[in-house]
Amino acid sequence: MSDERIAKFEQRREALRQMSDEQLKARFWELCDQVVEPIVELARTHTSPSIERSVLLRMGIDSVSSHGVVERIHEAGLLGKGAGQVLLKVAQKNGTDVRAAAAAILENKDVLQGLF
Amino acid sequence: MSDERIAKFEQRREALRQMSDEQLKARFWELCDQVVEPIVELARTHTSPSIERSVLLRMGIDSVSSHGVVERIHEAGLLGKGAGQVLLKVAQKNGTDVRAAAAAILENKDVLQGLF
Amino acid sequence: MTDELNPTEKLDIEAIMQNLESYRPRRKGWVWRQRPAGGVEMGPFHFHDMSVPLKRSIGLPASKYFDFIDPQPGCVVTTEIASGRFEDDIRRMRMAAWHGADHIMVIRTTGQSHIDGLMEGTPEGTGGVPITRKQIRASRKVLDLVEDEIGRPINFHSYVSGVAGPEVAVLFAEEGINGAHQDPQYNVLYRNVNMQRSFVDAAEAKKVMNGARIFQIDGAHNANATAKAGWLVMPELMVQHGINCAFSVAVGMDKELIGLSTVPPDAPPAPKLWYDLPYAVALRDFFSEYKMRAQQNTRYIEADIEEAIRTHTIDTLISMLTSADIQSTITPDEGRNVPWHYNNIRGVQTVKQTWAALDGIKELISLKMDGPLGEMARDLKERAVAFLEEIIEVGGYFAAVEKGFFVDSAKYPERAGDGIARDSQGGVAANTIVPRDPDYFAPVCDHFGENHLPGELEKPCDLIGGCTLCRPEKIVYIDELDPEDSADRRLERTYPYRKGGLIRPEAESAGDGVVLMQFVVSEAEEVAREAALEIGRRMGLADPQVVNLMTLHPAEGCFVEVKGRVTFDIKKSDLKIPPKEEMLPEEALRAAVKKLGLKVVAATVGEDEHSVGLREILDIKHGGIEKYGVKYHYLGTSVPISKLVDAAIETGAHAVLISTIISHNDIHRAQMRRLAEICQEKGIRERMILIAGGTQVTRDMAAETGLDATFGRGTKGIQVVDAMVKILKAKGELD
Amino acid sequence: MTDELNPTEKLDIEAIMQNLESYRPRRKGWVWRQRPAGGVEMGPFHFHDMSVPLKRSIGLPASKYFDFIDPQPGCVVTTEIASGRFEDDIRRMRMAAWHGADHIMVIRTTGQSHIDGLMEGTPEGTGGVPITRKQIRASRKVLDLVEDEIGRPINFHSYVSGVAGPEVAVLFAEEGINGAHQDPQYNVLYRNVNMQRSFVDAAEAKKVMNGARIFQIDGAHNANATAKAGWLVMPELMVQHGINCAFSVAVGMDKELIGLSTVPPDAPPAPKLWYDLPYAVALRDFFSEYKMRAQQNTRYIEADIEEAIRTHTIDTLISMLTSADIQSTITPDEGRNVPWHYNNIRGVQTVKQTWAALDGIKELISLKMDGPLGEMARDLKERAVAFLEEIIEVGGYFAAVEKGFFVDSAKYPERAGDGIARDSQGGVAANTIVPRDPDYFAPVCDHFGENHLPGELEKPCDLIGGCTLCRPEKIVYIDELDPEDSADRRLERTYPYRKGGLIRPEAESAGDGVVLMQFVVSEAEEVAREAALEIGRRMGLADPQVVNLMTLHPAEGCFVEVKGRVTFDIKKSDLKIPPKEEMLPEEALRAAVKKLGLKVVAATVGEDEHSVGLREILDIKHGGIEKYGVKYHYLGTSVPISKLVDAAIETGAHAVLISTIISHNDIHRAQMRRLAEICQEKGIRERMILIAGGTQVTRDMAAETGLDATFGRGTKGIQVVDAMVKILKAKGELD
Repeated sequence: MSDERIAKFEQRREALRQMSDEQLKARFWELCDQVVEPIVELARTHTSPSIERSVLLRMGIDSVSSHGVVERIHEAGLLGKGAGQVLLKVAQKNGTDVRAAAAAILENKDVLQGLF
Repeated sequence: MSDERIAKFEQRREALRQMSDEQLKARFWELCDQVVEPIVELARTHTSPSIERSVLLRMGIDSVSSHGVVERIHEAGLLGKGAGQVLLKVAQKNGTDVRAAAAAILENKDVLQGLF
Repeated sequence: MTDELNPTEKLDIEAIMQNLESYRPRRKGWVWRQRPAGGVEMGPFHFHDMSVPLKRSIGLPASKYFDFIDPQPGCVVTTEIASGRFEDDIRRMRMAAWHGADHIMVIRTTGQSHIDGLMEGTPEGTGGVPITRKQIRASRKVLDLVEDEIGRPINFHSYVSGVAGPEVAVLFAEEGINGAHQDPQYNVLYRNVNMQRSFVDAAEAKKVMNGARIFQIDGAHNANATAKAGWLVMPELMVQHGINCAFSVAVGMDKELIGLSTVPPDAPPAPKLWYDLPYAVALRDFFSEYKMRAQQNTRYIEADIEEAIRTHTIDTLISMLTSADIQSTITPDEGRNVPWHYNNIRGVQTVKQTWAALDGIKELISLKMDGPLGEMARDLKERAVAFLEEIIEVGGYFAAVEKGFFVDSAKYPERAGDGIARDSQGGVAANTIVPRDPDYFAPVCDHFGENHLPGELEKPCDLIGGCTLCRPEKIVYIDELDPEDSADRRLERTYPYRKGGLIRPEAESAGDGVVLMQFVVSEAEEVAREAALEIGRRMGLADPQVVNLMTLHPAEGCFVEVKGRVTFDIKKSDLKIPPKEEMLPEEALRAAVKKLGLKVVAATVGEDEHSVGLREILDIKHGGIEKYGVKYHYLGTSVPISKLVDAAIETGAHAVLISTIISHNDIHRAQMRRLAEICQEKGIRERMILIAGGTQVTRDMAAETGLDATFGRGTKGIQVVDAMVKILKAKGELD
Repeated sequence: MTDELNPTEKLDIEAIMQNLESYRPRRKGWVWRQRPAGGVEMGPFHFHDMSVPLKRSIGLPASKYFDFIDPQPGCVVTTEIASGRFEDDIRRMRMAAWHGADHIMVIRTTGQSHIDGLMEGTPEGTGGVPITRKQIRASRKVLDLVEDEIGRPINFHSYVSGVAGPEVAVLFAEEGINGAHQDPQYNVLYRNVNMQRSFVDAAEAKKVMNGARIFQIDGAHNANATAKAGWLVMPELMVQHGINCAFSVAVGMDKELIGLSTVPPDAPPAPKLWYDLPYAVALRDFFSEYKMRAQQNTRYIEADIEEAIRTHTIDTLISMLTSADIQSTITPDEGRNVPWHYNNIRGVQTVKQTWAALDGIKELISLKMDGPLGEMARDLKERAVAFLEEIIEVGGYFAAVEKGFFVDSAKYPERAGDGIARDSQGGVAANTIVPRDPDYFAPVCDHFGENHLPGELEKPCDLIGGCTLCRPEKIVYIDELDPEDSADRRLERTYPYRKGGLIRPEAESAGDGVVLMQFVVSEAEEVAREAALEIGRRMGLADPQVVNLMTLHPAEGCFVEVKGRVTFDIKKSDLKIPPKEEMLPEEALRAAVKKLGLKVVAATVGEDEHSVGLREILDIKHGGIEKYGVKYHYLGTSVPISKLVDAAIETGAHAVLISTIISHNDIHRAQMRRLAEICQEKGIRERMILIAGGTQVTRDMAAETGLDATFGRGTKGIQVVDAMVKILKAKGELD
């Protein structure tokens, strides 16, 4: 395998030798973009506990609460909705602001039932 | 005076500007040789106590003795003959080797009388 | 009061800690140095590569010869601080800023990258500080004050990595952090964070950083720090840089906010330039659109401070031969302990001194691209491209990591098989990413990816009446979670050394008592090591340790460095501080000199040909005594004292000034005593003022040598005139 | 016995002093390094600018990463030694030679240049040693032995100046001195020796030196050392070099024996390269036929060791960008005291390290002659020529000196008026030259000038049956003139520290007790200085002195260095020296491993991503334990200890190997203890061998942490195998 790889490299090298410095540089960036493209797509379509906590932070929830809240939401299988959306829904349901909503979720995760 | 010097320098500089790097370098060494020539001549035609002591050292006289011997010879006004020559003359006169001659001079500087 | 710092007063840390809950940073985003197009004029010199000087700063020791200029490099200069106690870090930040650092990087405590969430308060860390809102807010507050003190913006920097990246990014955006490391590859390769989680989080973090104009530095330099042979890993380094740059741009980061963390990978005795210059050239070619954060080598730094400084001087040369937007510095003691205060300063000085020494180098020197340099650079670029092609061939980045493509110690395409392979389904926080539902949304700014906000909104956060990035007052400040493990507690313990009038030497933190001893033990290594420890114990050091040992000769002896702690305190009030001379007003001096027609004789005595120092004390054009009307007779150098005294008598001088620089075997003292003796012998001691000066002379030597006054380094002519006039007044010869 | 040195034994100085009366140097004349045309292969590298490696030497600390190579620069490397006691100097010469110095320059005692004759014996000197026949013969004898020890010729060097020049030259020629300073201008300007005497003597001295192939170095660098503004004196420096070169050639010296002593005149914060590179280029153009002895800057060296080392690194860069036949080194402590042993070594390392770092630089970089560099170089050359023209205009060299042309601090043609003017009829030894009579003669070889020898002679000395230059047996050896002021007396006093089993730290001379302390005092300069002295006193230092103080911040504190003497002795016999491990033969190890099928698990533990060290212990290709048949299971980095122990149990391993590099707050110790604890808890401590290693780990930590063995820096796999086998034998699991 290793020898194969080296042989393959030599072929590639042959092709690259033909390129000007500009072409080689363009090729480098074209390949970098190609390598990251699927990863960017993954990121675009997924979220994570940390991302959702960072959303709650931006909504004015303290770090300790947002940690617990996201945990509850995750357990309730609602992280795919976005913790921010969930929090807003709870706030609307309880007629409170988002901080009170966060407190409510921490107090009793049942408030997360039947939101969607 | 200072302004004069600066003006003079500017003239010189003008002339030097015309020279190639090679010519400038040649000029530098030509001037260096010119500066040292009279000093070399001075050295060629003069001697000093240290030079004469260095001659005696080379003749096998120890540093302490050669110091005294050259002093005696200097006092006797014979340094212009060369301490080595004087020492040889004394050795011949006394039928001894040069070290004994050196000792003799240190013992009694009168041996330096009437050598020339 | 803490709205302005007084350069002659220590930071009042207790005051800094007040009202943090309401403190807001004065700005967000990164700031570059101002670099005048026409260069900078300083003292007798014109500089080509320097930035606008500081309002206040401390120059290199040799600056005293050049009107105390302190030229500041055109690039931003970094110092990394990692004591573990932020209340000590902030003191060091102030020191570093005064020596020219405007990029302060705070290292995180070990393990924070695996903490799934934010930390709060000010607990003590190891090898760094826990990065918390309180800690960065207090630090930023101090830096805002220091900016005014020195007259230049300071960039504050930390790390957006680990499994809480997005939250840390938001924290940094909220608190006005100016720069941060962010590189998902770092998490994967060195922190074993699950690769999918790491990249998904990174996208969000980078978007947030971009919104706050936080400058990003990648983590590729770690591949060098862990590689076994620096000169072999270069193609991979370019690939790692390329992946983070491409990913950052793809998720919306502006290129001017993206920097490469690049290290000249090698160190002597390896032929460093031969390998590192072609690499630096190749990198700057491929990455011409990005910023260069030039780091100094740590991979091959041992316990020898001087060796580290030489290598870092060469690293800085390479930056100047190519380019550096940011020049980072490595504390030269990093090879042996957590950096000590003065080694942060030494690191900054290495850059400052090299930058001044090589100012204008690109106008004097050019790179030979036709030849080995160009060929080696091209070779590296081709290997990097081939590396990327193979990544795609095996199925992309995740597949490549699983196959151990990265941090392999051989030169691509060779493989040593010691690369770091990670399982795409494994690692910390594996299987924690969640697909976004079709109706997913997040009502905040700077959020990356799918976001199906309801209705028409100008800004996403309109939905909640503004997010913390738009309305800072919404930020929730948490003070402490564990009051027992807090800065307040630690400050109580160090109070005596900061405000209580006690003094104890320190290296890292207030009153830690750490000192370093250096000496030669004329024995072989094994014996020298034990002897050194015993010497430390005999001198009263607590837990002495040998931190460095260099064999001078296998049998003749070793140079040994021992660190340890002193356990005693010194009462500041017990110290006798020589009073600062209250000088007479210049006019009074001129008048007195005129009245008496003050006359002196002066010479450098002994077998001593140094003339500069004395001439500066004498000559009018150096602000010497002549400037105040004193007539002087200068006898030159290597003057016998008796001859000088005779001259004083002949010319009827009021005073004799001697300069004595050479001080081997205390001959400077001997000369000074001799002067007093001869004047006694000649019976003129009473009417003659006797003054001596020299680099090794101190104010208090007058008494022991029987002279009227003695002066050391940096003395000015007016001080000498002042002394003479005062002595004459004391004698009643002047009123 | 002193016909060969044992690298593990100290110089037996008493033995060296035996039979000196009959000792003859093994050769005369200067020796250059051998520089293979094709370059030098060392370890993994090809070097372009290096010379043949040494048989024995001590490499840079980082050489451990590169097969311990110690590449030797292509140029001769100088170290200057000036302790004042030659019996200490010779120990230091040996140390310096082992680090790469092959040009040992011995500084003369202050004032010897005014002694009208030779000195004899071994009296103590100040700032150097009295140069005598006994001293140089003993030193040369040591160097001859050291040459064999390291495998390279060593050049021994001193000064042929002052009023006894010709005699000193003869002494050097007789005793095989290889290099010497000789420059009549130095006598005139800096020693105030009468100018006529100085030049007349110089002619003879140079002739004698030429005969013995002694390499000559001039004294022009002194103009730089005394000039107030280094960047202004360059035209004059070229003139001084030119005069000595022209004069030397005119009196019969071969050009290849003539070297310029040239210093890059400036230092940062001045833009050093901007001024010093054009000067270096101009000088090497005019003086292309002569050798360059590149000196490092001393003019602007302060008490800061690191600052000096940076400047000297740049000085060395300038040598490599232009040329240097000899690269001299300046001890970085020269700004604060008589050089200490280890600072000679640091000076040599600065050159060695920079030379390796920049190897091949001329193939990678070129000088831009079209532009400021070329213009500035040309300007300097024109000014130098104009300077010479003015000398001739005013009546020649003597007249110019009388008018103060030289060592003026302004840039020619400007004049600051502070030049050193000398009276051609005055100075030391004025009116002592004598015209040679028409029949003057001197019956010896290498005599300059008029010499009217009688009759036909092949050699002048045939007249006396050979002079000492032809028949060394004629040399008269004087042992001591004052036995009380002699090396023998001093050696009696230092005997206990050399051979008597007592140890005392030293800096300059055997058992001088000098140590240096470094620490931070968190106070302003005035307070810090006094506090530092008090700290020194509290630690028991005799006459503590502050040798360096750097303000870190005007209020936050200062870095202070205090030197002082310890007054206690340590009995070597009281020290407990950890025994050197007696290792089992490799074959026995392989057999034992095989017999048991020895298996281990290994990982780097804690939040620690360092993998290199452990991999080198494990992998076969680094001579790791695998090479001896041990099977290992490597779990990677940042591995939790419990996970590692579980793996050990699952795989039925005999041993657990942990690597822990990060050592902040002793977490390496913590990890080690944790390993022992967990194994206790799991009840496998008895059957499991526990081993830890790391850069901050030491052999003696095993006991305190409850492990079986611990290893530090530079451990090899075989040592680990050896330890495991021994433990198994001790447990009776192997016989």
